[in-house]
Amino acid sequence: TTNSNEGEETNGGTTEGKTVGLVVSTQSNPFFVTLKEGAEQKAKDLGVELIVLDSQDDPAKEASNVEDLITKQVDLIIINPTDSDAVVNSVLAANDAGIPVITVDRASNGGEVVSHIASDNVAGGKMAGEFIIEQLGGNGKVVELEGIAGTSAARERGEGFNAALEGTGIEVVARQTADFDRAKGLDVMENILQSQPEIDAVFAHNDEMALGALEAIKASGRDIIVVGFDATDDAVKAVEAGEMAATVAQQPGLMGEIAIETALKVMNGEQVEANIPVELQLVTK
Amino acid sequence: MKAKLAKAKPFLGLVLIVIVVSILSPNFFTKDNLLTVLRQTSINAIIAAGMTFVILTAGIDLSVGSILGFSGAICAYLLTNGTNVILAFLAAVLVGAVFGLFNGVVITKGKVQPFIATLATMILLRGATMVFTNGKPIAVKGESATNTLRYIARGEILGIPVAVVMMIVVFIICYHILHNTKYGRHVYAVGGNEQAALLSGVNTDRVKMLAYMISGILASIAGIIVLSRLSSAQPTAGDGYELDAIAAVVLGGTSLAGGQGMILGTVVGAMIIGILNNALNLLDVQSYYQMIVRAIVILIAVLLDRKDKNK
Amino acid sequence: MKAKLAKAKPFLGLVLIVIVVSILSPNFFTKDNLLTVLRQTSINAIIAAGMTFVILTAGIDLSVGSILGFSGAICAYLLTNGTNVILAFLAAVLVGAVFGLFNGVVITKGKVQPFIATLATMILLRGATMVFTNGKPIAVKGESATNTLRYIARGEILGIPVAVVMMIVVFIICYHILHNTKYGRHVYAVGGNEQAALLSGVNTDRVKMLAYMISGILASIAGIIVLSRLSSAQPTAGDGYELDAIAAVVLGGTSLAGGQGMILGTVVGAMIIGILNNALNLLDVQSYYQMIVRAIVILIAVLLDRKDKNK
Amino acid sequence: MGREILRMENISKSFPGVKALDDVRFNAYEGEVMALLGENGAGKSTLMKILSGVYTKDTGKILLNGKELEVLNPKDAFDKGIAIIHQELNLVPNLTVYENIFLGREETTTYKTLKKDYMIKEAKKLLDRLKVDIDPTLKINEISLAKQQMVEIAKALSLNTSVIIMDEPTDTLTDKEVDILFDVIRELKAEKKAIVYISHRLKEVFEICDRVTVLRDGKFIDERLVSEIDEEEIIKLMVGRTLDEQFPYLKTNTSEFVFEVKNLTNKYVKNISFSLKRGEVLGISGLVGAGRSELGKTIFGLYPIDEGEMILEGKKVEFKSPKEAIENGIMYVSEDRKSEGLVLTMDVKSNITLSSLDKFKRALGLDKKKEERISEDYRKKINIKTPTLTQKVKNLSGGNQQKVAIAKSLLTQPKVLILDEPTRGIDVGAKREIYDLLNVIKKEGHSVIMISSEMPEILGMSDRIIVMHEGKIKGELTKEEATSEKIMNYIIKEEEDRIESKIS
Ligand SMILES: Nc1ncnc2c1ncn2[C@@H]1O[C@H](COP(=O)(O)OP(=O)(O)OP(=O)(O)O)[C@@H](O)[C@H]1O
Ligand SMILES: Nc1ncnc2c1ncn2[C@@H]1O[C@H](COP(=O)(O)OP(=O)(O)OP(=O)(O)O)[C@@H](O)[C@H]1O
Ligand SMILES: O[C@@H]1[C@H](O)[C@H](O)CO[C@H]1O
Ligand SMILES: [Mg+2]
Ligand SMILES: [Mg+2]
Repeated sequence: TTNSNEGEETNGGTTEGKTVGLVVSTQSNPFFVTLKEGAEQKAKDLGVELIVLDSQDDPAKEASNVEDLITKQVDLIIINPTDSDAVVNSVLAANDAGIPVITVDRASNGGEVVSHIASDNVAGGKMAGEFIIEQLGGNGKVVELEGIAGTSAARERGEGFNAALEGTGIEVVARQTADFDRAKGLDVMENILQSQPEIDAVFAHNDEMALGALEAIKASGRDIIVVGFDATDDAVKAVEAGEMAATVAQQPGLMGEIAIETALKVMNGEQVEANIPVELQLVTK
Repeated sequence: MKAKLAKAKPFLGLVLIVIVVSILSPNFFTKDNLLTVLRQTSINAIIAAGMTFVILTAGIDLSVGSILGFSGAICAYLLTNGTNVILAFLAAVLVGAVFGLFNGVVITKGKVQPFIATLATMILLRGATMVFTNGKPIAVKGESATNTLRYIARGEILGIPVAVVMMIVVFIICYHILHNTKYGRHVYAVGGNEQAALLSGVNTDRVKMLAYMISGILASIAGIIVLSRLSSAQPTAGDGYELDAIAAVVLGGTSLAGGQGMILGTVVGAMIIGILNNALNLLDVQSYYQMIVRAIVILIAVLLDRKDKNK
Repeated sequence: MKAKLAKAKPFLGLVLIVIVVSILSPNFFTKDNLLTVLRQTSINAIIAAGMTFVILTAGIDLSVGSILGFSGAICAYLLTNGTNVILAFLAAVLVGAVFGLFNGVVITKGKVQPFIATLATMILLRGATMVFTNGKPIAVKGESATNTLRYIARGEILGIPVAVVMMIVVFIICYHILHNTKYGRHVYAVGGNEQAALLSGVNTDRVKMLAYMISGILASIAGIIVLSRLSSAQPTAGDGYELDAIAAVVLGGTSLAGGQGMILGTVVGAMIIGILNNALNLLDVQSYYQMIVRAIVILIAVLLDRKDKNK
Repeated sequence: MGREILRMENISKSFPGVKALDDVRFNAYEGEVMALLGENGAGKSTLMKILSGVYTKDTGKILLNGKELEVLNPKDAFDKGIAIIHQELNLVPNLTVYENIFLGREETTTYKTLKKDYMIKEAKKLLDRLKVDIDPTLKINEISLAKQQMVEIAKALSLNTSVIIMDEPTDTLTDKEVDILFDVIRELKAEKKAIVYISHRLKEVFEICDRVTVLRDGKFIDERLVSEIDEEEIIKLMVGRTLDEQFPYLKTNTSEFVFEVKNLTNKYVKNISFSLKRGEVLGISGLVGAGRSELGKTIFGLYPIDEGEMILEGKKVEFKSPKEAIENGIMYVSEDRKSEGLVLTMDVKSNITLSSLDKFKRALGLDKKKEERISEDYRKKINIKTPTLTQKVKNLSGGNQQKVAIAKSLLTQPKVLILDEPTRGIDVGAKREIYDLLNVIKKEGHSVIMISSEMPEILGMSDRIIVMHEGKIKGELTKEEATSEKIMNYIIKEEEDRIESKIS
């Protein structure tokens, strides 16, 4: 199991009157809620004023949010982009206004970013793939439940996962989207169970879908390995209960914490790493 | 009722879809799969049943998805805190009724257009659900609670899934109300010509308020089914469901202008949507192409219906 | 026009919001921020302008978000492949016009309810965008293209952001069409009483087809602005925008029943939505509570309007 | 003399820009019919809407059987014994006849389910009393306007109230139904009901009413016994001056044919042939359901033609839509102004110019000044009573709405104008004005096809008369030959033939 605390205390310098803006891609997904909470907690501990804005998964809304933070003349902006390309203009706008930018979870493909804090989605997908290969002994039939079409997370996790399976005896018998949504994960899995007599494992691009699929599999009474992504509380419990085989932990809370710490350093004029990786971990029983 | 179902709007479309899918996928026309489709459809169908009342009065209810989410969250919270299952369910339904009534009051007494009024409720309740759940799912705990939920999700009555039985009961009641009671008559009258209904002594405000209340109640019942299917209340549960429900109603031949339509058409409309979703999964159509196929099938279904009508 | 703006529906609500926000947030009533709000609002406002035509004919257009996304993708693709900027923009607008017309034809010739017809187009084009972009954003490359896009996103004409100028031009043209041309008169007539319009010699089908075409064209223009703001075409761009656009129109006092309303009301409606979004950010209202506040403010705005009317 | 049942005193009511009623009083008596007369816009309907709970009065009081009462809403009105047949139809188009008749007071069983069969039976009885042959299970939008009106009457009668208000009930009816209605009214009188009867057909007033109350410009003018007054005096009370001859027939001497219809056949009409001379008014008479409106609409391009042809000024024409018909100089004014004639949500000016916007086109947009000027001309010419040209049409009185519809058609300057029940709901003065307009049209060398169920109008204004029955032409009469008996003979003969063939 993982625990997501312990970023080393960085103190000193004045936090007095400093305001940091955090633009999160969505607040309707537990993953990002946890990320935000990590940041909030850390900001409180360090006495930084934090403004959190929600982009509702819409890059245009994200651009507006960044504009509004520029208007508010915050001291630093942390962006968790909805999309790496779409965020570039916002980063540039912040650059123009002389406000430093830190990105979390997803990178920006342009502009000046002082630090990027993330785990690698492609690597995570690969990790899940390798776990399944190992569990199935290199042979078998798997189902891939994809995230919302067109999102970077869906794309990159799929990419890593499929790259891992390449050249093995594992075949993806169904690849369907369930929009990162638990209820849809259940429906789609039910349907796939009807059409596929043989399924050995399921990889879902996030835990929400994995948990939905799990309900369907439990009801069918079939024996199928389920691997998710995110390590949300519910998923970790399911892993502990032996219902889910594994989930790839991105430690969103830790990402949020590190983001604030890094922000503080930047505001205090300290040097920071351009890339701060957050360990991916495979959570298994 | 059977004859009427055949008269229901895109019936031909439904039959065609069933035939085509049965040919394409050997897994489709099996008892198990058909029950799966029905179980999946039950949620949208129940919401759409309520939506039918609202649309018949020439209104619209965008808040159903949020009502579903909010009442599900309340219910999960109560269950997790050990409240008796029946009480928790009643609380959920009460939430649906209250916010349905709220819609109705804003629309009739506040004279706000239904679209705006229910849009406001939709946003309001989604926000309330987020605040209430803190953006995270509430997993239901407790033996008796989880057992009851499992029964709704997976149990059967005479071989028919419980959720499907609930759906059938809802439709029988709605059919009865719309076609055999005074209130049903008034729903049609208000949608057909509100002025005439008013001048005939129909309490048009009351008719509309009740319609929104019915819609809210059925949305919350759908919320209980969603909750039981997942054993947990998702903060985003029901998001976007209003579109599917409205689509089922309109696909079923009910006019958004009000006054014209049938609840049986709604069944057909919901079935078309449900079967499509199931079939596209069974046929493992790639997700991008699913959208295209879905759009085309919907268009063909309504156009077929129209041709049928012109004869 | 000024007097009419004051008559426009929830004008009082807008004024009140501006006053309250100005008091609460010192950053709000500054030239820079007001221009920011306008720039942010321009996208929704332009879509809503087209939606006003459609709603005035008693229709609805759910496909605007997908048209925005698809035409943006086409435009980005062409730009990235070195097509001349003007041509790429024209292609985008053509896409909007073609699919708008497609909606119009299905609705008038196919006699399909607007809700269903445009829902199908919405799903269809979202799928097409996914297939076309392979689900990945298309980042625009090339000096001249990026420069032009940057100009639209960040440039100014006489101190006013380009996107805002575009919005103003769109509204002046739409106002002119609706209030000073034969076509505009026919739009109102068709929405007010289609049969009477037909018997008065109005080519009602043509009027409706054009309305959907205008809506499509304006959605694609909004698509160009979104594209330029992001320098990249997102496969999901525009998702859900139809709701904001419809809300702006209806908030602006235009009746979904058709025939009644004003394009100036739409400006006010879009402004209310835009200012709210901006203000809630400036006031650092937490995202979940933002929804609740937004809902309540919308309700108050329409209710104020109503009270105002009753006097 | 009947006992006074109803008394309204000092009633005033204002709408924005209009004082519709100004200190009006009004009585109704047991077993009597009180006519309520006045020009279009005089305030008749408004007064009755106050009485029936549709509008709330600004001032004044209402006494029923000597007791003061407040009428809160329509339901309250009929609960307290006041029923009304509104001037405009108020039926739900998608509900059936019986459902409409029982709307708001459906009969239910102890289990709260509808007693459908019972209500159908009762509806049938009510309709039988009105001697109309309507299947109670048909939807309202499947029956003709006249039959809809009979349904409205049946609905009001079924309430069994002590006061029954009829606001222009005969407006959409032909003589046959009017006679039936009068029989029913006589029965109601015998049952000691008080009846309020609004009409612009003064002949009817003398036939069925006992007293008249006259309003002018929202003010009470007088209450008189019918037996003590004559038509001329009533008109004088209504209009404030005397009118000369009601039908100012103008003979034109032309022989040139402008429009010919040959063997026109479609879903609605069979084998219709006639020709129309320049400057001629061709009247079309017939019973309700004769297919006259359908003939008009078929010519107008609204319904497809299966067989036959139309020749306009020597050229064969075919219209795929009303737009094409209008462009070719043929215009049709619907009998149903509310659902086909006007866009009620638009203002007076926009309705008048709706069919002729090309006339106001200029480089960029419309010439609104010119539009205003010309609309104003028409407003004056046919005396449309409205506070401004920008008033919404739905706020005009019924008769004034009709005038707007006619103004719209005149503005297109048609070669052939088809008027379907053109004076429906129009007051005596305005009727006269419209007849004068007919003469102007004739003089300008244009022609009119006038569909009308009002026999005097047909006889008084037509150069020639065609009689239709069941979609076919049954006879043609010149002005000189025509009498109401001859017209009825054509129809009755048909009816008898039909009944005979049914029996055999
Ligand atoms: N809802 C309304 N809003 C504004 N003005 C109105 C409204 N209803 C009636 N009026 C005005 O009140 C006056 C009286 O109208 P009313 O309908 O009572 O006339 P009427 O005597 O019944 O005429 P008609 O013979 O044409 O039916 C008219 O000037 C009319 O325009
Ligand atoms: N909507 C409809 N659907 C089916 N039949 C209709 C419809 N409207 C009219 N009809 C039928 O068409 C025929 C002619 O209609 P209508 O009564 O309008 O004729 P008319 O001679 O113009 O009578 P009037 O103008 O006096 O009412 C009738 O048999 C009528 O029942
Ligand atoms: O990384 C996140 C989370 O996995 C979430 O569950 C879906 O969106 C992705 O971008
Ligand atoms: Mg009247
Ligand atoms: Mg007729």
